[in-house]
Amino acid sequence: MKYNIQLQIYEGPLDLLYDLISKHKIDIKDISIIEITKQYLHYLEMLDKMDLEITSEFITMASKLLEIKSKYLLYMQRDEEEDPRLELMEKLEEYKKYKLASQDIRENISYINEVFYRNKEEIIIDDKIDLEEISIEAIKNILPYILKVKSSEEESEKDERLTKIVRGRIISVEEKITYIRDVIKNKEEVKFTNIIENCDKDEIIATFLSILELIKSKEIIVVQDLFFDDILIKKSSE
Amino acid sequence: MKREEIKYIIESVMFAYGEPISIKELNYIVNEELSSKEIEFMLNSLIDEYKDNNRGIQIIKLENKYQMCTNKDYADYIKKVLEPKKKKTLSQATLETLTIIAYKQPITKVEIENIRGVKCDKVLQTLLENDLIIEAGRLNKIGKPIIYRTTDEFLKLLNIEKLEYLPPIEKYQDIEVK
Amino acid sequence: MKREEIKYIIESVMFAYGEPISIKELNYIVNEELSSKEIEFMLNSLIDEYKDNNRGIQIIKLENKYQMCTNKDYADYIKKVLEPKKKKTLSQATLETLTIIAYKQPITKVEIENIRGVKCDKVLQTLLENDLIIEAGRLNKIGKPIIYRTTDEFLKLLNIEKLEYLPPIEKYQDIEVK
Repeated sequence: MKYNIQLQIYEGPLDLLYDLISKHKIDIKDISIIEITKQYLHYLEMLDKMDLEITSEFITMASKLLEIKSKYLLYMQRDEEEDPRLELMEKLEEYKKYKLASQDIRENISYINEVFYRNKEEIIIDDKIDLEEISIEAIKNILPYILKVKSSEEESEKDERLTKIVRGRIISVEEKITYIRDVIKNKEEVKFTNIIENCDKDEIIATFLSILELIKSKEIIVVQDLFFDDILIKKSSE
Repeated sequence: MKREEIKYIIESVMFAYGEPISIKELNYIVNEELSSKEIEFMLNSLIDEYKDNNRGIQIIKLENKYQMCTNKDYADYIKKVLEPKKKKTLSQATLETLTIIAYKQPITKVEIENIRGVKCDKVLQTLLENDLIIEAGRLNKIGKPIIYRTTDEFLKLLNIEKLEYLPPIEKYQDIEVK
Repeated sequence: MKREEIKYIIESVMFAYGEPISIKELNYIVNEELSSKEIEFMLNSLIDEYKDNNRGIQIIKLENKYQMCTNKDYADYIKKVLEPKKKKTLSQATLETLTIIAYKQPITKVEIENIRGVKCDKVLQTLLENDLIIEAGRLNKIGKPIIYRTTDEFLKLLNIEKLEYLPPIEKYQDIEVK
């Protein structure tokens, strides 16, 4: 049984580094590269354990940190070279400014309009409509453009969060229900292992949930002879 | 509440609402404890102020409702500003409006205008004349706004039997129709 | 043309146009033979007249443009007739990107990504769709990268008149990380 660990999701490697620095009150101007590298890698490991995909940006930063760390150890012994931490420290300083500024901006945003405006009059160049221009095809073409104006707003933010957590294709149970219905339409029965062939873990979970749904709606019945035996899915005779 | 304030509340409401509005409705919005007579008095004083100074904004009376509009003496200037940069044909504007009505019906003019970002009086007129939409009643709120629906004529034009046969909206991830 | 008349032509034009408009555009519409200074003077006298009387209609300034809107003191009354448009809450990523563009504009995608250390395509899309930024041309270098700027909509979101009213970015330089 896995515990539900709340793992903070970061916007990117700099966001993560920034947070580590602030949590441990490390001075950006004299960053402890050994400590920060250790903690950074530790976080990536946790992500891995949670089965969250780690994006290439995080990995690039990890290798960069290791590189800086090894250069730094050499730098400590000699003294004439440029501090290898410099570039990273500058980047973090720069990122910090905008991160802090964005917090101020967030506080100053007025989320509800207290002021109202007027819509402009629409001026049109001709006086006739051409009914031939109105067709399903034409509607399909303008649909994304028109309705986006209003409603994409709430949606896109939700999307963003989801992709951050899942970072991959989102498989809906509905999709899988349709798929299973299709499969059993033509066959009397089908094995669970057959319908999850080539599926990744998320898809298998979605498939399993959709089977539970279909049992509930009495569209299918399932048979399993022994524990851990293959599950046989049959069309319900009702 | 001071009298001047009432006058300017009326001004702000008429500006933002844009549609014809009755004394009774203004009364409800401003302060129900005042009498209609009092609201009418303040509204008339606003109307006179606009008229006497030949201001850019005027208020006209239509039946028993009032609406804010521009002063017709300045029409030539306004035509200059409304000259659009990107010109739309009536057919394009019609198709846009019709699509919004088709998916969001029943819907009022104000709602359509908020989606399109422009006033739609003319386009709605054209759609009504061509029997592509009908006035399907009125909402029981201020202004008693007319609600619009598409007609069978519209379905015929598209060669479909039911509204459900319109292209599904879920396909476009970003769209949410309530 | 009398001075009062110019003022009221401006009033009618701004009412009909609805969107932000510049002095230069007003100058062109009202009378090209007048100087911009003169137009600006009349516009300011109109703005003061609205403000001093706390009228229902006000004119706000956004960078070098002006727009007619309602007085926020009367918002509660208007809300009885109209739904206020709720602004979207921005995610941290969106907000960070917007902040970087606000301070460093004009700026390209690559420059933003260098500061944030992550890809920003999706976030930029969201900002564009919400009219908070615009594509303001392309840099004349390899790949002709698009440059981004914030919009009037961004100023309205923050309730500020100009970008200069943002706190100076140096302010954040020396803040100890909490």
